[in-house]
Amino acid sequence: MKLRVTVSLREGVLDPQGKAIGHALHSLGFSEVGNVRVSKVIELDVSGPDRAKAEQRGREMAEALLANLVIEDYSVEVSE
Amino acid sequence: MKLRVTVSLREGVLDPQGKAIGHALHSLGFSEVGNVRVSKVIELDVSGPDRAKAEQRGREMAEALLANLVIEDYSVEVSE
Amino acid sequence: MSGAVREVNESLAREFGLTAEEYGRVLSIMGRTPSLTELGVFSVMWSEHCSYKSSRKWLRTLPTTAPWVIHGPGENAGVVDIGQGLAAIFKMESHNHPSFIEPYQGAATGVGGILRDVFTMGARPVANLNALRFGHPLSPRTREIVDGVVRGIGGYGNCVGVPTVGGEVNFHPAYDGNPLVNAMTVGVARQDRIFLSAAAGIGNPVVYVGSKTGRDGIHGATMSSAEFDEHALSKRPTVQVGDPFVEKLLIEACLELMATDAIVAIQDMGAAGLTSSSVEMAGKGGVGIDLDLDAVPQREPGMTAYEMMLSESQERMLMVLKPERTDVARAIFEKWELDFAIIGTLTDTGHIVVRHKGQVEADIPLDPLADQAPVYDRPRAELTAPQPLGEIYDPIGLEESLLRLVGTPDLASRAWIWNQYDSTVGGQTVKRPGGADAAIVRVEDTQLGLALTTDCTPRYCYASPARGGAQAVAEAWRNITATGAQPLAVTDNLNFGNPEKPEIMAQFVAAIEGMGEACRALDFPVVSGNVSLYNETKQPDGNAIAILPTPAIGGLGVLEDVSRSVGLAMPQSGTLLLIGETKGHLGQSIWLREVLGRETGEAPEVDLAAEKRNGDFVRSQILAGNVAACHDVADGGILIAVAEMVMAGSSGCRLDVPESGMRPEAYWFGEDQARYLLAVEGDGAACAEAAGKAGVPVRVLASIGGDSLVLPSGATLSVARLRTENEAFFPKLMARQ
Amino acid sequence: MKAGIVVFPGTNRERDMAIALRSVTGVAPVMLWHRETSLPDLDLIVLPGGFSYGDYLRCGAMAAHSPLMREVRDFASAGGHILGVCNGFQILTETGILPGALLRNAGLRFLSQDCHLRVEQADSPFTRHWKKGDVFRAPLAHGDGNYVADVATLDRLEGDGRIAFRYAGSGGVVDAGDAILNPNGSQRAIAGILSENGRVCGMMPHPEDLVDPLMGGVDGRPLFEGLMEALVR
Ligand SMILES: Nc1ncnc2c1ncn2[C@@H]1O[C@H](COP(=O)(O)OP(=O)(O)O)[C@@H](O)[C@H]1O
Ligand SMILES: [Mg+2]
Repeated sequence: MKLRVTVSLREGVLDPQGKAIGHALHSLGFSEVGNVRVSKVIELDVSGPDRAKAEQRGREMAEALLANLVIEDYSVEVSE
Repeated sequence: MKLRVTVSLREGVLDPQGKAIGHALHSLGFSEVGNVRVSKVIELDVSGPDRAKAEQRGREMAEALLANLVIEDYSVEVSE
Repeated sequence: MSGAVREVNESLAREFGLTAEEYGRVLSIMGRTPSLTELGVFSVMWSEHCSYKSSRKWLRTLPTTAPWVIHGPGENAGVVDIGQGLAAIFKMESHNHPSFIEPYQGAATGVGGILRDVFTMGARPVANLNALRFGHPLSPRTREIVDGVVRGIGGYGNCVGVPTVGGEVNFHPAYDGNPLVNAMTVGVARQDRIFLSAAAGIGNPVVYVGSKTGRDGIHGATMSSAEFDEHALSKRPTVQVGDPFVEKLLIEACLELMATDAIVAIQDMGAAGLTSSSVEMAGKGGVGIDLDLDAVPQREPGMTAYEMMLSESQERMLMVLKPERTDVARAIFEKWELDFAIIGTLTDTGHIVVRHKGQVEADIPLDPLADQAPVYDRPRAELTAPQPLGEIYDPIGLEESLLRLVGTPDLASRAWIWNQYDSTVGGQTVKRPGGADAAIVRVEDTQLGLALTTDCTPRYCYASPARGGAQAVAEAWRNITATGAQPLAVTDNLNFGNPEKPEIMAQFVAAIEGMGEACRALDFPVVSGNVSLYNETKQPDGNAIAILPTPAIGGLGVLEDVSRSVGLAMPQSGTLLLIGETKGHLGQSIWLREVLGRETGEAPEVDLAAEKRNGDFVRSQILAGNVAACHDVADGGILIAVAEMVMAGSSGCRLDVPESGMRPEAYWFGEDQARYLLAVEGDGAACAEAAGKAGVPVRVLASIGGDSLVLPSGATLSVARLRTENEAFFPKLMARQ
Repeated sequence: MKAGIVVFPGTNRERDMAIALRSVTGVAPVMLWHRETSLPDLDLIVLPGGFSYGDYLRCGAMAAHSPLMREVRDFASAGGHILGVCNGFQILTETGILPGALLRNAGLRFLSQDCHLRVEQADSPFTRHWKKGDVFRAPLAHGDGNYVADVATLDRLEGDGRIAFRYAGSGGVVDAGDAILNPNGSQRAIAGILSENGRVCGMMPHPEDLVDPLMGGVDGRPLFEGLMEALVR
């Protein structure tokens, strides 16, 4: 099974990366670009039989390590 | 419209961050975790009428700036 | 009032941190119920952080002047004359609470804030230091906090390109729930190009530059209420995120503008952002100020006046410009791709008037806001004496003690930390971390050197706050002296618990008295600083435990000829001399704690006359070229100091047996003050004779050479063995999950 | 020798580089702002260290698109000499002037320490004052210095003698698998490489920060002395 944990900055938290990328895209002529946000996706191969359980474990991993809940939110998807 | 450009290290390029996360998850007791890969997701608000065009521009942004094709692959999704 | 769904009354004022009495004062100043924004302004300006209401009375007792002091406390940072028309500008500031909540960003924004205090005065920042106190190494969050704080300091400092050259680290359970992150920045400016914050010139434009304003860190302490304005405030982040890239641009843009004559006054937006910067600039200049918040660059839609006035978004500055020069300024900030907005003007009203969307959101008379700010003389308890020292015995012997001590958290090699800090950027770092008792940075294009250090021994301060305060100053002075530099001035960061507790207030006052005494005796005035109170950890039983009293001292000294400075690495040959008197003081020593497991006894005595005499002698010997290496004797006593020299120089020595009748552990690990080790050529007779003439106690301690430290017993410890013990702690701590 | 140093927003070692060049050549280099669209007459262009654009996307990625980089590329094609150090090396790989890429350090931490470099190719304008096999010390200070390229590229670099420097022990031992000897995990312990014509050099460590005995040594000087000799006219 594959877990996909997406970790992004909470709304309202400054995203210096996104800001800089937006700026760079503008100077390259991509003038249609507005707000840019950068997130991280962590894809994990996991063994185990059951989707619900895997998702639950994914949440536990996010809370324990993958996301910094003070400034980040996360979401978990299971596939395969 | 929203563009979502996912940039990940190419297969075969060692991902030290993924390795470290896998290691840390193991020591936290998540023994079911196998391979771990970390990617970047760049979400862009873009103006413009048409999905196909937006996707095309997304590819251009990826090739021009967002991904380094020597080591990275990318994919583009459009939503809304 | 837009955004305000809560009624302004005494209960809201208390939520904002004002007392009933203080709120009464607000009512009498305003002559009416204040608006929400006005209440916000009062509450932050009268907060402990901005008003120094518990500490002001005592800070005033510190010596702050000397012929070389150009600006003492009261400006963004202290300014001292370093010769050749140049000035060193420096300050230290805490970011303790944010670093506990979010270690990386808390520490990073701490570095960003102190950098701004320094370059806002016209200085190019040339060095950063950091004084860190963490909880017990085995406490649950310590590892994570150490990791985040170190990454954060490096992440910010490395990116802005200011070398991080020094600092200090302690571990103690008293910091478990409240680590201390004190950051210091030192900059250099021309004396005729120093910028102050007093606004002047009615009608002059007030200009905002840097990053956009978001809802970062608004009123963290007081904002528990999501009901305040449901949609806008529900997800209020109180953690500020730093953007060191923008800070770097801001430094360059400000320095470029400062080379013109456009600036009348300038001030960084630090704590309480737009509020404190505008109120302070206008207040200092005795003028009024009108702000138009519609012009403020905003990162998020729908921000209220209250939010904008209290936002602590990072990397922003406020300036008053000469009206005819605004275009020059705008062009510079546009070149650096930074926001630039005229957001107000100076007035003759003596009020701060804040407009937003066509409404007056605040109108406050500035004089009473400043003059009637509360000042407290808080009650103090009698200080309790430390526990008696107790019986001394040595269960393990010198060799085993030495190996244990060099590996203990408070003495272990800090290389794991400083190897994450860029210490060479700028190309002026003469002594990097670990190379000397104080870091040495050359002033570019001159032969001048700055000697920089931070010092405090919290366990002494806890046992005896007055001695501890004096010792912190004395050690900073000694560390500077040990490089050959002339100590000039200090900045401080006074970290204490809750001042409303009489025993904490007593610690605070005693520590300041000790500091003041040492500063006077050593001609080492305080030119800037910061106070951080309420550093306590809530226990499960509801009680709060205070940190150890931690008056961190940042010291600055100068060398006229930086090539004369010495480090602490043991040379290949010669003689090691001990300067200063050894009485074998084991109270509060590291040996006592690590070997007998006790934190008992008095802190060591600080004899300021001996400090001065011994230090002046050591400096004169260094400047005369008679000294190959010098190291002060501090934590862990003589044997630790010797081992540190041996490890730094990869060169050993054979210790002479002491003639004193003292217990060996007291002699070798006692922490008497005012002592130095000098490595000199040959048999050291000339230096010893000079010491005798100067009335300075001196004895030959060791002959230098070989690749081992040979103890009086004949036991031999190789450099490699010592290093292995010394370097193990941090990697092991950080490898643990 | 006329040298120019390109300054991007966020560059922070341009002053170090200027000091090093001036101290060796006696001539102050010119500073070139990234937005300029033409180059003055130059013998050497230096891309210095720092955090161009905060290095927020990938190190050097945004700087690679600066207007002046177009000129720098043309300068390279025309046979000009370019030195890229640290962020400058990253920018050179991002523009494709040099092959490969620089990833996060294997240990995932910023590294600031002295390292030793072994000279692998002494026949270049950058290395001519050393002999092959010489070892010198240089400070390094980076978070992303882990050199990677595909095997074919690595083999080609090796075969063509385009590896300028490798990380080594103070005695010259190279061991790419040893975290101490090869601190950032670079493939084949590569610390610096040359372009096909040998006139462009990219390297991670900072020879410019070790050109003055006061700062702890002069190990970095031969690079600049060699360049001055090669580019004198
Ligand atoms: N402990 C102290 N000793 C001496 N001066 C201090 C101390 N604490 C604060 N100051 C001075 O009081 C002024 C205001 O301090 P602070 O509010 O921390 O400055 P900022 O507005 O830059 O954050 C500064 O000039 C500072 O140097
Ligand atoms: Mg300030």
